[in-house]
Amino acid sequence: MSSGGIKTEPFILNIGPQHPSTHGVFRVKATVDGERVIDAEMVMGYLHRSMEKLAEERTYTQNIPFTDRTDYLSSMSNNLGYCLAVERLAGVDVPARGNAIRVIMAEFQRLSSHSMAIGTFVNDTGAWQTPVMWSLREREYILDLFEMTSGARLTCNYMRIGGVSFDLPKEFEPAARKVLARLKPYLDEMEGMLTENEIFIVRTRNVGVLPQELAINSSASGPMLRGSGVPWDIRKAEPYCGYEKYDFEIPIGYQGDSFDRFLVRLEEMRQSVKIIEQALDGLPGGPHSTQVPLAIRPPKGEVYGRVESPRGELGYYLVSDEGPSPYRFHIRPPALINLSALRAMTVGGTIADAIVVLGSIDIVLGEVDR
Amino acid sequence: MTTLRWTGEQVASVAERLVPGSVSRYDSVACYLKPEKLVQTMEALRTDAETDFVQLTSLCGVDFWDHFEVVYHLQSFVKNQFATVKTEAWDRENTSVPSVVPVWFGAWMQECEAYDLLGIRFEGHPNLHRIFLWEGYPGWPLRKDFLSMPGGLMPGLQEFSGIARRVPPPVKVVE
Amino acid sequence: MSSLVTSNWYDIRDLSNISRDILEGLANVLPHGVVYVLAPVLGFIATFILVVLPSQLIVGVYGERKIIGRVQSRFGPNRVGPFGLVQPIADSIKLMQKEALTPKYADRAIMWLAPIIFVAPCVMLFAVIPFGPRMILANIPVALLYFVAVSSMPVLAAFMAGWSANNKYSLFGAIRIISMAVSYEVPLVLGLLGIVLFTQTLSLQDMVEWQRHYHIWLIAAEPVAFVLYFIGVGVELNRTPTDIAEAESEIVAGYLTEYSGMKWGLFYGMDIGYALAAAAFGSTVFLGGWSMFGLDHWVPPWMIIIGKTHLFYFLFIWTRGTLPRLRIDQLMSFAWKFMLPVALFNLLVIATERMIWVQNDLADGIVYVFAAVNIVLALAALVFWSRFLGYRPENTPKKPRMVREAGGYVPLPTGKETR
Amino acid sequence: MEGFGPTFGFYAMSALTLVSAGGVMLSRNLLHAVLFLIVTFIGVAGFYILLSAEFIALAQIIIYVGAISVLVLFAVLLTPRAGRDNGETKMALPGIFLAVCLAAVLAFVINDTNWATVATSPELTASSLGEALLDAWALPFEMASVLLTAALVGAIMLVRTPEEEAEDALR
Repeated sequence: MSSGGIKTEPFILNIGPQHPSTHGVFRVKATVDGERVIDAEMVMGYLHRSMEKLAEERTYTQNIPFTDRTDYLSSMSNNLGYCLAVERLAGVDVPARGNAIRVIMAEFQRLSSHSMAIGTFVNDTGAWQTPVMWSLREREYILDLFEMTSGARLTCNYMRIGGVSFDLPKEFEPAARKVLARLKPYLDEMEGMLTENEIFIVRTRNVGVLPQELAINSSASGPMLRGSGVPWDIRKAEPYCGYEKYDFEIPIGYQGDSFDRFLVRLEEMRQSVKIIEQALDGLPGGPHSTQVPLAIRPPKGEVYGRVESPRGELGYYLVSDEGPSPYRFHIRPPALINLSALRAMTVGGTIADAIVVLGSIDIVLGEVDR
Repeated sequence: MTTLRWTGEQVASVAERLVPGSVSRYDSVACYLKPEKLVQTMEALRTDAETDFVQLTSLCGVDFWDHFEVVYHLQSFVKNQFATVKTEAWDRENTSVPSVVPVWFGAWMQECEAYDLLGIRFEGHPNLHRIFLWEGYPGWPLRKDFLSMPGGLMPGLQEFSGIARRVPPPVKVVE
Repeated sequence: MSSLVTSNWYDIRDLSNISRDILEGLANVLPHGVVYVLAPVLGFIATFILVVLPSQLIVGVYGERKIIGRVQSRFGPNRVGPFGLVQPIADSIKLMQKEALTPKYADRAIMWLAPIIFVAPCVMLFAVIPFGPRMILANIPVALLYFVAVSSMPVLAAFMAGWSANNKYSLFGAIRIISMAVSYEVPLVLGLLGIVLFTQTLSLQDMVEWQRHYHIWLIAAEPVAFVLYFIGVGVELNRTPTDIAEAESEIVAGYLTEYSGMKWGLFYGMDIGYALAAAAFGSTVFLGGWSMFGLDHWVPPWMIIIGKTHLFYFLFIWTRGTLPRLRIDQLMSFAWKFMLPVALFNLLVIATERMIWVQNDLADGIVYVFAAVNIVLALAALVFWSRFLGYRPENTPKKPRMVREAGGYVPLPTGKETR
Repeated sequence: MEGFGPTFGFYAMSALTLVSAGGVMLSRNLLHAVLFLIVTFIGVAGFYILLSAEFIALAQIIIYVGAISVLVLFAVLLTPRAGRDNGETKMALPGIFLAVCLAAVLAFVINDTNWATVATSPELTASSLGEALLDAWALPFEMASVLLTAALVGAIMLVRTPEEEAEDALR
C-alpha cells in the first residue's frame, strides 16, 4: 500500500445465465477490476437440444422444422439454407417463381431480424425500451406477412426441398408493398433517432473494436465481418436463388466497432427493401415448387451449402449415405462463431461496454446452443 | 461471379507442392491431409498467395464407425474461392487430431464443440473443454454408437442413476 | 357565487367556499332533499381532489407509464378501471402481498432500514415547497439549503440498500450511486448559488416573489443554472439517461437487485416521489413557482404549481423515453470537465452582473438585459467549451461505406479522424 | 432554551448523539460504525437547530452527512476486508490513553468555561455569516482553503502509482 498506490482486488462477476441483456440463457464469467473487465469466459449450453443428433434419425423433409428452432428469429433463412444444401446434394432444381418467393421471404426475414437486433442493441446501451418497441411494431407487420403465406409467425417451416410449401396468396403482394412503404419512414426515423444521438454514439463508438485481421481469423461473418471493413456477402460472392439478378450493395464499416455494426445492419435493411421491391416487380409465374419425393434419398456424398443469414454465414454440412435421413447433419452457426472474438472485444472495457458488445454481436441462443 | 469451389485434386496438388508429403489421399470434393503435417499445411494454405485461405469457415467432425473425419471448410475473400480439407483419426478410444487454433483463431469454439459432442481431442488446443454439456457427461452424443453403449437405450444409465442417488453436498457456510 | 370571481385564490380552503357557494345556489332553485344528496357527492369529489390528486405518486406512476407507453407506440395501462387509472393501486396491492425476501447472508437490519430511510426525506422535501402565498408548511429562511441537505439523504439509503444485500450487482449499484452523487452535487449547488446571488435570498417563497416582482422567470435569467439543475438532479434521481446505479441492462437492478415486495415498492414509489419533489423545486425556483404572470389571481396558485411540476416531470419522462444511458466514466468526466467549469463561469458572470446592478443602482428593467446577455453567454459557453473539449459531431460518419462487389479488402480510412 | 419543547429536544438530541457515538466505537462492523457516525452528525445538526442556527445546521448536514460520510464510505469500500472486526487491534492501549488524555482536557475546559448564556441570540443568518467570512475573517478563511487545496494535491501525490509517475516523467 505504501508505494504501490491503491491496491485493488479483482473479483468474478457472473453475467447471466439469468440477466436482462444476455438475450437468453448465456453466461459470461467476467473477472472485473472495479468497473473494468480484465477477463471474460463464456459459458453456454443451457439451451442445448442436440439438434444434430436428432436430425440423423429423421428424413430430410422432417428436418426442416428443426432448422426453424435453431435461430428462431430468422427461421426463413434457416429453412432456406438447409433446403439449398439438400437440393445441392440431391441435384434438385427450383422453379423461377419458387426462387423469387424464397428471396422475398429471406429478405423479409432479414428485415425483421435486423430490426429486432437493432432494437435490442439500443436497449442494451440503456435506452428505456423505446427502440425495441418500435422495432417490434415493424416486425409485427412482417410477421403478419409470414402468417399470411406460411400460417406461422415465428417458426415458419415454409421452404421445402425443391421450392416452397405454398404459393403466395393473392393478397400478399399489395400487403407486402404496404409493409415496405411503412418500413422506409421507420428506417429514416430510427436512423434520425440513433445516428444523431450523441449519447448513443459515445456509447458505441470505439467500443468493442474488432480489427480486420482478427475478424477474418476468428471466422466472423455477416455484419461482424462487414463492420470490420471486409466486403463479404454470400449473396454477392456465391449467389443463390438468383440473387445475381438483383441490384443491391454491400455496406461496410470503418473500423469495426459496435457503431459500425449498427450502421451496417441499418443499411442492410434498406438494401433488403430494395431487393424485395425488385423481386416483387419481377415476380415470375409458373409453379412454386418442383415435385420431390417426400422421403428423398440423395446420392452418396457430402455437401456444404451456405446462405447469408441475418447473423452471417449459415452453413449446413450434410453427409448422405443414400439413406432417407442424413448421415451427418452439421450446422455452422454464425451466432456461436461470431462469439469467438467476444473475449478480445470485451477485455479492457467496462462492464457496460461488455454488454454493448454482446448486443452488437446479435446472438440468438437457440442457434448458439442448438 | 460465384465462388470457385476447389476439387480435392486441386487442393491436393497445391498442398503437396507447399508441404511435400502432407496429402494422404483425395477425392472429388475434399483433400485428406495427414494429421502429423496438418498444422504446417494449413498454415501454408493460409499464407500462400495462390490459395489465400484466410478464413476457416466451418469445422466439424464426422463419425464413420471405424474412423473419424474432421472436416475443414476454408475460404478466401480476395480470390473468392472455397476448399474442403479433411483429416482422419482412426483410434476410437483416444481419438485425437492436431488443433488448428494456432492457424485460425476461429477454430477455438468449433473444436470445443467437436470435442464435446464427438469426443475428438484436439492436441494443442489452449482450452479444450465441453462447451454445451457439463464436464463428466457420460459418452459423446454425436457418436454413432452413443445409443448402443453399455446400459441399453438409456445412455450411461449407471452414471445417471448414481448422480440421481447422490446426496447433495451440504451448503458451505462462509463466515 | 360571489367568491368564485375573486382575486384571493390563495388557499385550499377556497375549495370549501366553492362548494358552499354551489350548494347555496342550488338550494335556491332545487328542493331541499336534492341538495342533501348533492352535498356528499360534492364532498366526495372535493376529497378526491384534495387527497387523491395531491398524492402525486399515483398520478406520477400512472402518468409515467402512460406517457412512456405513448412514446413507445403502445397503450400503457388500460385494463384496471377506466383508462387503467386504478392500475397503480392494483400494483401496490400486488406488491404488498408479495413476500419481501431477504438473502441469507444479507445485513438484515440495514436491509430493512434502507427503504424506511429512503422514504422519510421525500416527505420532508415537500415541506418547504410553496404552493401559494400562504400555502407553505415550513417557510424557513434557508429553504434552498434545506432542500439540498435533505436530498442528499436518499443517496445514503440507496448505498445502505446496495451494500447490505451482499450481492455483487447491488454493490456495483451502491458504489455507482455514491460516486455519481458526490460528483453531481458540486455543479448542481454551484448552479443554485448563482440563483441565490441574483435573488439575494435562500427562501423559496422569496424567490417566487422575486420572480413575480420582476416579471421574469429565473430560467430565462439564468439558463445555465437551469441546465445544470436539470442534468444534476436527473443524475441524483437516477433518471435515464443517467440511471447508471440501477442500469437494468448492465447490473440487473443495481442496488435494488435483492429487493422484492413492498420493500422494493417503497423504493420505486419514492423514486417518483423524489422526481416530483425535484420537479416541484425546479418549477418553484426556475419556472416562477405558483405565480404565472397574473394568472394566479384567477386560478388557484396550487393548481399552477402542480401543473408546472407535472410539466417539469414530463421532461424527465421524455428524456427517459428517448435517450440511451451514459457510461459511468463518461458521466464522471462530464461532471468534472464540462459542468464544473461551466458552472464556475456562470457564477462569475452572475456575480459580475449583480455587482453592476448594485453599484450603479440600476432600474428593474436591467434584469431583461441581463437575461438576454445570459442566454447568449450560455449558448456561447456551451458551444465553446464542448468544442474545446474535443466534441466534433461532424467527424462521426452517419452512413456506412457501400461496395458493389464482394471480395477483397477495403482499407480502413486514414487521415480523417473518426472518434 | 426555555420551555418544555427545547428542553425535550435537547435531551432527545443528546441521547441520539451519545448513543450513536457509542455505536461508532462499539460496533464490530466497520460499515455500521460509519452509519452510526452519520446519525451522530445528524444529532449535532439538531443541536444547531435548537440554537436557532439553521444555516449552520443545514451546512452541517450537507457537508458532513452528504459529503464527508460519503467519502468515508468510499474509503471503507476501498479497504480490503472491510467486514472485519475493528476491535482487535494493537492500537487499543494507545487509543485508550489518548481518549483519557482528551477527556481530561475536555473536563478541564468544561470546568473552566463561563457558561453564562447571553439573553439575545446572535444573528446567525446566511448573510451575516457571509459577511463575517469574507470581510472580517477573510484571511483565515482563504488560508484554510489553501490548506485544503494543498491537502488535496498531497493526497493525489500519495496514491499515484510508480507507473503513473514514470509516465509523467516522460512527458
